[in-house]
Amino acid sequence: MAKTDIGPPDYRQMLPPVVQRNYGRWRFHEIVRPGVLRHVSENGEELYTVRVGSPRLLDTDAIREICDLADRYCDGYLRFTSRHNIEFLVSDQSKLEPLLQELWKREWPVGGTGNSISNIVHTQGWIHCHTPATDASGIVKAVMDDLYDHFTHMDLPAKLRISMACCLNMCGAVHCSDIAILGIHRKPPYVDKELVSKICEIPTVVAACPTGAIRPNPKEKTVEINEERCMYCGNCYTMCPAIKIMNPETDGVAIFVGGKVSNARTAPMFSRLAIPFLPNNPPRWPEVVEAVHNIVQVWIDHAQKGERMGEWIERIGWERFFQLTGIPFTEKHIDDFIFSVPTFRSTTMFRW
Amino acid sequence: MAKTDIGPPDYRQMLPPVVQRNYGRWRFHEIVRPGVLRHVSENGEELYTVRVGSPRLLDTDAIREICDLADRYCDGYLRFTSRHNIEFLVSDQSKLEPLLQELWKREWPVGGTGNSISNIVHTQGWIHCHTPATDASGIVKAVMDDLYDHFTHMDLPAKLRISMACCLNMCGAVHCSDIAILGIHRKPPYVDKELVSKICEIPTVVAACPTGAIRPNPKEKTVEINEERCMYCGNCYTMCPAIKIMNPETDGVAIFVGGKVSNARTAPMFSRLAIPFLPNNPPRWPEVVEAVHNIVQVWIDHAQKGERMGEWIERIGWERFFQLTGIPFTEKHIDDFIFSVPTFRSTTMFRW
Amino acid sequence: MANSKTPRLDELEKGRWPSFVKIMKRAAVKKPAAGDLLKQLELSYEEKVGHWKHGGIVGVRGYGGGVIGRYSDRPDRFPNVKEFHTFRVNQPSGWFYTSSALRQLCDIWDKYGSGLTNFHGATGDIILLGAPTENLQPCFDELSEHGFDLGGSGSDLRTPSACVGPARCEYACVDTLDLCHTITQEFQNELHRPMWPYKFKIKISGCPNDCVASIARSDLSVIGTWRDSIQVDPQAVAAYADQGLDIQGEICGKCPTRALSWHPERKELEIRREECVRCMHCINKMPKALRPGRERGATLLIGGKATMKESAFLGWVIVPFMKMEPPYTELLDLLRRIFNWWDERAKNRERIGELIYRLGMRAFLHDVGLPPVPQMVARPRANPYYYWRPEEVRSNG
Amino acid sequence: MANSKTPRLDELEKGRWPSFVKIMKRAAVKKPAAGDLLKQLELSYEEKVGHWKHGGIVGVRGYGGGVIGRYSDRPDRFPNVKEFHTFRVNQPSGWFYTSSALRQLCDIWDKYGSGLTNFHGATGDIILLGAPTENLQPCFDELSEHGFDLGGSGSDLRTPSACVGPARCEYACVDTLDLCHTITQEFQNELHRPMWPYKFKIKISGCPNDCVASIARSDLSVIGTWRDSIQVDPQAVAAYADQGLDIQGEICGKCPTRALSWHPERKELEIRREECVRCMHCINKMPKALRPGRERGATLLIGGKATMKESAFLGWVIVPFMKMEPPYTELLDLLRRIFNWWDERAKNRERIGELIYRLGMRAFLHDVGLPPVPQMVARPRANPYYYWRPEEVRSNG
Amino acid sequence: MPTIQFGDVQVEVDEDGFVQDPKQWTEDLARYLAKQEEGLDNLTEDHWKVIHYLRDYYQQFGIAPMIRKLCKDTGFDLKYIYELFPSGPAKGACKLAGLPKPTGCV
Amino acid sequence: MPTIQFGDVQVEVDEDGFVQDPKQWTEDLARYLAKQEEGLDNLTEDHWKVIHYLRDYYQQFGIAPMIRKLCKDTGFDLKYIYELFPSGPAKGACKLAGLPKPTGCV
Ligand code: SRM
Ligand code: SRM
Ligand code: SRM
Ligand code: SRM
Ligand code: SF4
Ligand code: SF4
Ligand code: SF4
Ligand code: SF4
Ligand code: SF4
Ligand code: SF4
Ligand code: SF4
Ligand code: SF4
Repeated sequence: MAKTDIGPPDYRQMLPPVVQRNYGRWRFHEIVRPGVLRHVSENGEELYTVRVGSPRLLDTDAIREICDLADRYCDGYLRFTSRHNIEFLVSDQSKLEPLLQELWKREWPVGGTGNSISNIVHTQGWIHCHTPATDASGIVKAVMDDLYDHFTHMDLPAKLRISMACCLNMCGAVHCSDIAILGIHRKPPYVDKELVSKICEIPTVVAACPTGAIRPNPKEKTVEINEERCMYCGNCYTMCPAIKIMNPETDGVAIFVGGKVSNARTAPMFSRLAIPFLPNNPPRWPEVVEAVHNIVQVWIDHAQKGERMGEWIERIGWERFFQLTGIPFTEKHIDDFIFSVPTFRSTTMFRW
Repeated sequence: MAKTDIGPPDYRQMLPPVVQRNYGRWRFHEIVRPGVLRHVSENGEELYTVRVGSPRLLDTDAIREICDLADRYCDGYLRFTSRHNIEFLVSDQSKLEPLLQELWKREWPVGGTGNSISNIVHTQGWIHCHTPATDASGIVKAVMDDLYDHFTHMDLPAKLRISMACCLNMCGAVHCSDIAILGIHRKPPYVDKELVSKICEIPTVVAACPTGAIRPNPKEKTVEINEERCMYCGNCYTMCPAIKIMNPETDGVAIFVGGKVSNARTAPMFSRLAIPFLPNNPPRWPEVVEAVHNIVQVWIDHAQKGERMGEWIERIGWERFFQLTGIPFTEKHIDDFIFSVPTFRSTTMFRW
Repeated sequence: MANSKTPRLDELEKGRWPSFVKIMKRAAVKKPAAGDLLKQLELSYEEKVGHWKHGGIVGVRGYGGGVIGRYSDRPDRFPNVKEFHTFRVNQPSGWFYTSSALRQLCDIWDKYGSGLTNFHGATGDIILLGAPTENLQPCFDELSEHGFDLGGSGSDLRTPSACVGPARCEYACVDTLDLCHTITQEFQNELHRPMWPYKFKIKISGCPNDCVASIARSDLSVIGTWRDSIQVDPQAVAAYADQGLDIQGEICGKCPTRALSWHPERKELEIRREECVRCMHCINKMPKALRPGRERGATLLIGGKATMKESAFLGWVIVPFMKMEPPYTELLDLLRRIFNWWDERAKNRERIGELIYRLGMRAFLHDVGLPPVPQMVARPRANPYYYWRPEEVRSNG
Repeated sequence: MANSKTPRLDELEKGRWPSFVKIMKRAAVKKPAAGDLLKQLELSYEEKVGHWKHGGIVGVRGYGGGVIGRYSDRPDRFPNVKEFHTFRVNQPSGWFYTSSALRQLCDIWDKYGSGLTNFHGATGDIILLGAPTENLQPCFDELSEHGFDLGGSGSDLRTPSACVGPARCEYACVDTLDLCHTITQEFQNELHRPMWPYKFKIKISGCPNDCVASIARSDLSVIGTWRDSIQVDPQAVAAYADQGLDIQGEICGKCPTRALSWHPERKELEIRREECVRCMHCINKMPKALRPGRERGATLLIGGKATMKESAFLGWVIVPFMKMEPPYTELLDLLRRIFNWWDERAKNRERIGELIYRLGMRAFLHDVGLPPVPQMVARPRANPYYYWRPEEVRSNG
Repeated sequence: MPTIQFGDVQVEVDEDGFVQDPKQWTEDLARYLAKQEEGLDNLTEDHWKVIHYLRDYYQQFGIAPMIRKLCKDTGFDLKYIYELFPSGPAKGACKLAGLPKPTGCV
Repeated sequence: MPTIQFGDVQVEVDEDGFVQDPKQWTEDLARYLAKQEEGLDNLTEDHWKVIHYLRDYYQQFGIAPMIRKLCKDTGFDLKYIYELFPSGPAKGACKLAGLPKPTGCV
């Protein structure tokens, strides 16, 4: 039997020698060009990092390809980032240019640093998950194709972080992204009552509902859904296979905007609803691509230097954001969940 | 039988001629000296207003005294303000100085304009109400005696609006005041069970509790209070005479700060807990007087010109407010009611 | 002093602020009720506890509200305040009075009551403090005869109030006094005969300075505002600068949206109209030079209230702009729809703000027929729990 | 193209961003499972709906988590993905690898699985996408033999992760990698054997830039910070100015607390230490001139999570500053108390943030023994509903 | 506590004249209170309809109905109820019906 | 749906081997599953203690107990439960006890 509880490999074995030597002793960095960082340590040693966009879904051949490059240019060391980009760690400056050349030839995009869009954090979608309202990889590919130049150039007012989650579980943690793409359902789930009574824990299903839309029906040992109250989150489905929520006709995508995570300048913020629904239109989701493009472009055109999406919107006001982007404001934008009250406008200050 | 539904007297009959002539045609005003406003109309007419502090509790003799003054100096016209001050409406400038002289002789304080403290909006307390945790008039008198010079001088960084309510019903609407003085209970109410069953509507009592601390006891037709959950608001008492909440030993006063109502510069804000408890110490509540004095003084010493209490605190941060005032921060300051979450600190930005 | 009957209260005769104790003592000379009130209050000061019994439900014929019943819990010691009910008398709009009207009130109150009053109550009424049950009806009859009527109490429309407005303020964007009077007259039945789940308060301020604190203290708050540009008198601006006002620092620097630029060379103040959120700050600081725009009306906000029981709410914008001109039909109609919506759905003692929180702003706006606009929210929802009307989902396929 | 079996997915081979479809196609050549996955995905693209069955509970001996079970709902058409379970393999701290470690993984995965992976999962694990049930145990055995272990899944401690930290970042105020590794090792049992009410996530960032988004994505967020003054290299500041950086506008003007003053005459940057809230902005813009202070440690925040079910929370400060040095006893002890507190009280599937919201921050702090400090709140409560411990009321008399 | 004596029954009432023990209510008591409190010499069918409605509702739910409900279920508008009971539904009708004194919001 | 056949009973199970109709559970079935799924040749007293505890709890509350509760009420620590059921409480013990498949958080 296998050893258990050994834990992950010790990171120390994975660090390139230049890092081991300068661990905790870096002094500053600069962005040499889009996708290339230069870190300088206290004793003057240098480390070049080349950041490469990745689709995240990699086959073993792709990984071996990356390993080959690392062997050739980085003494066999590399890392991945918290947004799933690949980082080649070049300690020998002379190898930088050849690596970039080779990446260019192999069509690996170099970028994602500074005031650019980085990789879209995303999720499984139809590739592997059982609850998605849309696919993840396809939308990400289509959107990144469209925004490609903003990955390889640092021409944005500030960093732009897009995330994508294929259902309300939000494994892509889209809730604090400059732009969030979120798969949503729009119809209350169908309950296979007989099956519920057999294979589901009814109290668990009832407790799962954020809006209290599920009543137990103890007589028939099943549950009933109050369709007026259901907000289609799918949490009951997660708890019970006898509940169906996926619907090819009515599932689709919502766009949230203006979130951020860093504490730089302004506190972290949630992303907020911009577009309640866009249709699922595979393979390239043109409506989603266009909507994201529009928001990014309006931001580029109006934001001040250094202003993240949410900082910009908070400065100009949400009423102006809707006006500038041409996105219609609807009753759906008005919160009616637990913490709704603090989102209401309790002042006469607003723009026309 | 009396006529009903006639409504209040028509305000038009109450307006001095100068107001009737210039109704809606005022062009600007200035504060001639503390307590004296000069309004100038489009056609150049002038109206002097003399604002006089009032204890609000007036006997008919006091009203007649005011009427005499109005007759003598204002052609018989006067008004009261939304904060219960008296305003003499002087249309003849030559009568201004004599009026001020006479007010001075009669010891009516003139002030409350501009960057001063105005009258303390307050409530009935032990004078007339059945639910108070403290008296109102006594505290108001003691605090105003202390802050008197800030009423008659405009020497504050900005307006200072203090309100006082003798129980959580907050008839003084203290919830948006620069400084709020609030009577509070600190022990769960005592339930006279037998009486409850006779004279109270049990469902109403149960529904009254903001924290869900009241369970019906259908067997004995009474109610029970979960003492861990009770926050002593007294709402159950309001609904049911068989519940007792007043307690001479443990009732007292809390201080909230930093609220405002106007939309000038910043949106309206709630007052927030500064001091959870000060004892009921009649007749002059020295602890309360001292606490208010301290807060006002620290504000004066540190605020920028034009900064209301809440604006100042929001600029310097609440952690600094507690530090500067020397008020201890306790678990009570941390919200645990409905909208607690948005009051938590969700950023690493704070001062030490 | 040593054998004063009110040694504690006597302490409150000291100090410079007018003393309510002096006033009560004077009243006590004329009125036994005032005397007993003073003594009962002294007892409260001694024991640190109130001495009024719970509740009391008294009134005058034909009305369900307007009188607050109150009984002493020590009628043995203070027989003259055994019954000590108060009237809420509806004030004239803006709290303007002639001395003769006030004297009339005094005469009536000396006849039937304790001679003590509050000018005014926190809602805005004239409070006549303390009369025995048997005097209620005759006192009311005489008040009514002299043109006074009662204000609200109980689960009804509470007495509306308004800032001084156009009567004496250059900032007024709506005729607060007329509007307040009109609403009060229009809803006399709702004001006098409690019929609703709980109280409903209306307050009207002429501009965003909100001098009646309507946003915090009324279920429906009406606040004057404007849609066009602030009116500027350039000469007067220059004059302020000449007098040494720090326009850059004190005015432009505190404009919440940085809508103002000061050009010291030209002594010119530039206002970017589309950025101005009409906070009043610059106008407040330079009343001789700046005025609200010409296209005036009001913002309506709903739900303001104090802390009990779902916590305090500030009013929420539901109509960013409404013209406010007599006969105010649009507003009165909207009020009726709002009353009705609330009345049909609320639980007992549920303020409208609490009901909207419970059922969702969406439901409220939809049912009373107000279109959603971004001015209603500080920011849109951060959660994905929003409702799709079945017809929408069908059509969106 | 016309008779491609995946005409829809083929569209996603176009465009400049690396194509996952190309990758899947390549894998399909070697692995029937990858081929069937591609075809099933094409079906999803055609029908706009997923084709995986609900749930699946599979695993390896001795562990309760680490494998996500998945079954196709069309095993008739896609027999090779009938069973298509994924491994979550615990990444090394900071996602550093040697090529040989990666190759080893690839070899194992080619042997037992589909050859498809995610580098990485959203929590930070290496995701090995798709293996049949019978391969799970042997695959795990081999992973383990080569030094890899599984990450978390289910109601357990989830795989902690950390930003690159001191390994390559000059801003790191704590040793994120070491801390992450230590925590992971310390709580192996909690990570592999679900025993709690729900998942618990820990993420560690070296400074307030929070490059692992820990404040939004972890139940316990550790963020490096400092207590003393930012370290300034005056020459380097002047150099930035000389190079044309607009220090007044871009740095001082955007400091959230206006803690910075720029004196262009002297080319001097003044930092009012007590006003600085350590947002990192000025340091980010002038990394050659400014550095975090010397007295370093971390701020701890609790409760961060996504939207389900009581809505999303950002982490809440519970410890403004804690020294972070091996063996991290204070932190590990606190973690144990936190786990325990939550485990004893939470309902099924209640994240710790939701539990704290339900029971109140007061209860949490009290029970785990953390003193209340104003740094925990953006602002104090605005309501008067606070609790008095009976002993306090007695002593205050 | 004041009491009222009518016939040979002693009924405890509070200062406002509300019956303290709901069990003591009888139709006679209602008639007596009608005279004493509302100056009504006799109670019409409509009076009884309101009184019985209030009692039934109270017995079923333990609370007095909201005014809207009272009007809807009796079919009387509020003005008419004030005609029937000049002191209004709370102080007038509820008192005659022997319900506990309405509290709170006054 | 796959089925398992043991003796003359046909029992429907899902892909993971969880019994679909809880009513079909018998002690024999548990023994059979123990062998098939966990490789356990015989079930000790402690095994049965856990199994019966799970069934009782499920019958009473309609849900599986939380792990903490399971450990507390059986007196076994989690490590020991993994020794008893190598696949763990959910995949192992619950399955043998014939409970519905634990869902969700995986
Ligand atoms: C490599 C990585 C850490 C890791 O362990 O993997 C990283 C590395 C650096 N970050 Fe970061 N950040 C990384 C994810 C993040 C995230 C997390 C995320 O995006 O999910 C954030 C929070 C984003 C947000 O607020 O929503 C983040 C917010 C920052 C910021 C603050 C940006 C802001 O102004 O709001 C800085 C400062 C700066 O860029 O000036 C920063 C700065 C840096 C520096 C300059 C730090 C340094 O001195 O080495 C590194 C290079 C930045 C660059 O790309 O220009 N890093 N950084 C992550 C790269 C992700 C990627 O592939 O794009
Ligand atoms: C008389 C009165 C209206 C009435 O109908 O009774 C009134 C009258 C004026 N107010 Fe007011 N305000 C009156 C209550 C209020 C209130 C309500 C309250 O305090 O409960 C507020 C909101 C306070 C708050 O935000 O908490 C209020 C916030 C203002 C402001 C905004 C102050 C700020 O900067 O936040 C101004 C503008 C200013 O003073 O520059 C203002 C300005 C004015 C002006 C200058 C308007 C004018 O041009 O005539 C009047 C004289 C102000 C002065 O006293 O210096 N008035 N004013 C009220 C006097 C109350 C008193 O006796 O003190
Ligand atoms: C007289 C007055 C205080 C004063 O000294 O001025 C007053 C006095 C009482 N209020 Fe009030 N309220 C008075 C203005 C207010 C205000 C302020 C306002 O209207 O702007 C508020 C806060 C604003 C609001 O409505 O939210 C207020 C919020 C309450 C509440 C809590 C309501 C809530 O929803 O939170 C109660 C409790 C209740 O209604 O059962 C209450 C209840 C009461 C009662 C009837 C006591 C009770 O529990 O039944 C008090 C009678 C005292 C007495 O014996 O005379 N009173 N009450 C004010 C009315 C005078 C007038 O008509 O002008
Ligand atoms: C694989 C992964 C997405 C990805 O493509 O990267 C993932 C996949 C699933 N997540 Fe997740 N979550 C993943 C990271 C997250 C994150 C992000 C994070 O950890 O930073 C979140 C949001 C942060 C958070 O925890 O709040 C997340 C929030 C959820 C939730 C909602 C939890 C909540 O309290 O709101 C669920 C639902 C549940 O637990 O029942 C969920 C459930 C699921 C399940 C198990 C589906 C389910 O309903 O049972 C998904 C399995 C997909 C599959 O078949 O492979 N997943 N999940 C991520 C884990 C990979 C890894 O270990 O590295
Ligand atoms: S976001 Fe939803 S659909 Fe997507 S991987 Fe997570 S749980 Fe599955
Ligand atoms: S989908 Fe979500 S909101 Fe709808 S019933 Fe299920 S759990 Fe409730
Ligand atoms: S605040 Fe409370 S005690 Fe004071 S008057 Fe209002 S209800 Fe009475
Ligand atoms: S005093 Fe308030 S919190 Fe306490 S039981 Fe009564 S209603 Fe509930
Ligand atoms: S609210 Fe505006 S209009 Fe009314 S008195 Fe105050 S400043 Fe004047
Ligand atoms: S009114 Fe307020 S927002 Fe408008 S310009 Fe003046 S200060 Fe700025
Ligand atoms: S969080 Fe801070 S320490 Fe960690 S990588 Fe980002 S900038 Fe560097
Ligand atoms: S770190 Fe942030 S708060 Fe501190 S001085 Fe720099 S910009 Fe200002």
